Amino acid sequence: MTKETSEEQSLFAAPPMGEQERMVEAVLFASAAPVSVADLNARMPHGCDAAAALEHLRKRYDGRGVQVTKVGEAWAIRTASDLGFLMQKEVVETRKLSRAAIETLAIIAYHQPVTRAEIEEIRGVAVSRGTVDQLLEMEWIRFGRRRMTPGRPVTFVVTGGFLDHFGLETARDLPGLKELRSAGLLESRPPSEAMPDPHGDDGQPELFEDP
Amino acid sequence: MTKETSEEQSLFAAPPMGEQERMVEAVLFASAAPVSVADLNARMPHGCDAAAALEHLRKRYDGRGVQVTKVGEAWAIRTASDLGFLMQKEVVETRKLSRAAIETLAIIAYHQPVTRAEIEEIRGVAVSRGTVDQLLEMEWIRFGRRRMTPGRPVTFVVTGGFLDHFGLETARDLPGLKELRSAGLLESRPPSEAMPDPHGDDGQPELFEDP
Amino acid sequence: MSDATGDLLTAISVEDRLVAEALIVDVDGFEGPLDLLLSLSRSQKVDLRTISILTLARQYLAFVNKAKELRIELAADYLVMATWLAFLKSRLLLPPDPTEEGPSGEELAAHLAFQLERLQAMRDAAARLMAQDRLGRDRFVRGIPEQVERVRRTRYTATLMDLMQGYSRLRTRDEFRPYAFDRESVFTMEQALERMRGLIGYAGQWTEIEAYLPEGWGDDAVRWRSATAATFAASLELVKEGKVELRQSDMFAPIELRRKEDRS
Repeated sequence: MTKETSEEQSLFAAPPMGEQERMVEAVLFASAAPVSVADLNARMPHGCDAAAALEHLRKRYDGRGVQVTKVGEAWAIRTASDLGFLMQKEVVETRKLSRAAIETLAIIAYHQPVTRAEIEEIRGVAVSRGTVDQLLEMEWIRFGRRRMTPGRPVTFVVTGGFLDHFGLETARDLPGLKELRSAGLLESRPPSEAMPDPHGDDGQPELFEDP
Repeated sequence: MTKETSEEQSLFAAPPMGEQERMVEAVLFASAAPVSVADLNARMPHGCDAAAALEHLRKRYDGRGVQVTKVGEAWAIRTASDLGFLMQKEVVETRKLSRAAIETLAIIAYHQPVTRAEIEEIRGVAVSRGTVDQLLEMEWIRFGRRRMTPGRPVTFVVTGGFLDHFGLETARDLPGLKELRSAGLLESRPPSEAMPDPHGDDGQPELFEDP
Repeated sequence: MSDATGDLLTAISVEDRLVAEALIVDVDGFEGPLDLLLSLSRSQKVDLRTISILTLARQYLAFVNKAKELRIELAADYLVMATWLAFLKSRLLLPPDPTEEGPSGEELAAHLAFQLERLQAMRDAAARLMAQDRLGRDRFVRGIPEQVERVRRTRYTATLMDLMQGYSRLRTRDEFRPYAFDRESVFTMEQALERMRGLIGYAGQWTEIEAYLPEGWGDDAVRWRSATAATFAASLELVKEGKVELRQSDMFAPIELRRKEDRS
């Protein structure tokens, strides 16, 4: 639908913004998984503007016991993190991740898209199949585009589920990302080495792919 | 705990009511089952008054997309009943009306008001209840006046919705047999003169009732 | 113990030997040589950027030797790293050979320092990531999610054409019968031919073919048209048979017919 028709239709049909806000509220409350703006628009009556309603709703829940949070391109309601102590009953014991899995996850998150060889280069040891499988199974990582280098190796990127779990809006919000980048620690070579262009032909495309 | 000690402790320890409300909100949101006031009090810090916080929360959600509702002796957050439609994803399938339904509809349109017996006489077969129900449900036909004959049978007439759908101003705009013939819609040779004009005086009472 | 081993051991400082001994107990706890190097580097208590790779190499080699001394099996990659560090150590200690190709000892050392710093940075990042407000620990999802119900709704439709066709079908069903030509007003060529064969013998003179129309067919326009056509067609047939001649004096003038004289 083009912007024009959406506006045109909204003149006739779209419910008032307050109603749209209620609808977004109901849908987000009902869903355990984040809901995309497109999905919201599809479920709401014709002419609704879910993105605008979300903005209103987010403000309304500012400081409340539950929060309207953005997860990638989707939205979800989550309890405020300072109230986690009330939820002892709800804590689901997740499988304890091994140190290898945690490090591999962090490397994927900070270096994505990243190949298995690059992860091994950073950790200095082979990445076991089980570690990658576990992260894939948890839906915290997924396959990204193939690297356009010999052998066309697959890359790994983090998922919306990862962002949701760690309370991040986008992968750019990873803690300490800026510092790591400016320290040159997300490159494959030390900055002091006289490399003409660290982003050049070392096979690493832009740090983050478009979602 | 007596009322006195609870009040005494609240002077020191209980969080402000706004905080308590946040807590109730988070717990109700995250719990897998409705939560009783006793359970809320047990989970909240010492000196909290879950019942009062609940009352505040209930008012806060008044008119919102979700409601704080009592389920038996416990409390839960539920979708506002008027927004239940958002929890349904409608898949609309368009299908052609059955031949029986089209013929029945045509007879009603050309002969209205018409009784079931008359429809059956014209079609030469019994009219199934399902066919009439379907047309009634589609709001293309409705009940007309009862015929003033023995048994006072109900009659059927077409509706404004029918006229809308077929782009007619009145049922009189339906093409007559002669026009159908000239349009090549008749499958066999011209009918004999004995054939009544559908709009003519063929023994029906007033052809069209007032809407 | 051989002399060679003894020489090497004396080259290792007491401090390095203590470090190696402390680590040796934990050899299974390391995730490979890089992890071990990172642990060793902590003994230097300096920023990883200013670490002495030479010291680190010495400590690592001491560790490997100690392990050998204690007959502890080390994985191959630990030994590969030992070989590489021994090479690096020699590069760092000897004056650079201008004929030597490839990166200098300093460059190799810088890269190793970078690798260690990067691994440490990733470990710190992993720890910070795990300390985020996590779902299911600090933040919680809806406890009673509602299922989105899929409702299949069928919408029936029909067009005006469907309606009219349906009605026509009904109203014409009674009159419908198998196709049969209605002969009531039709005079066939066969009939005309039969009639003319009987009359042709008398046609010695030019006669308009209209005269051959059957009786009573000239009044009704439809019957007249049919009879005229059939008679004309029958005349042509007779011409073809060589029985009659036809002539027409002018356009639209009456067509005349007479018996053809038998020449034989």
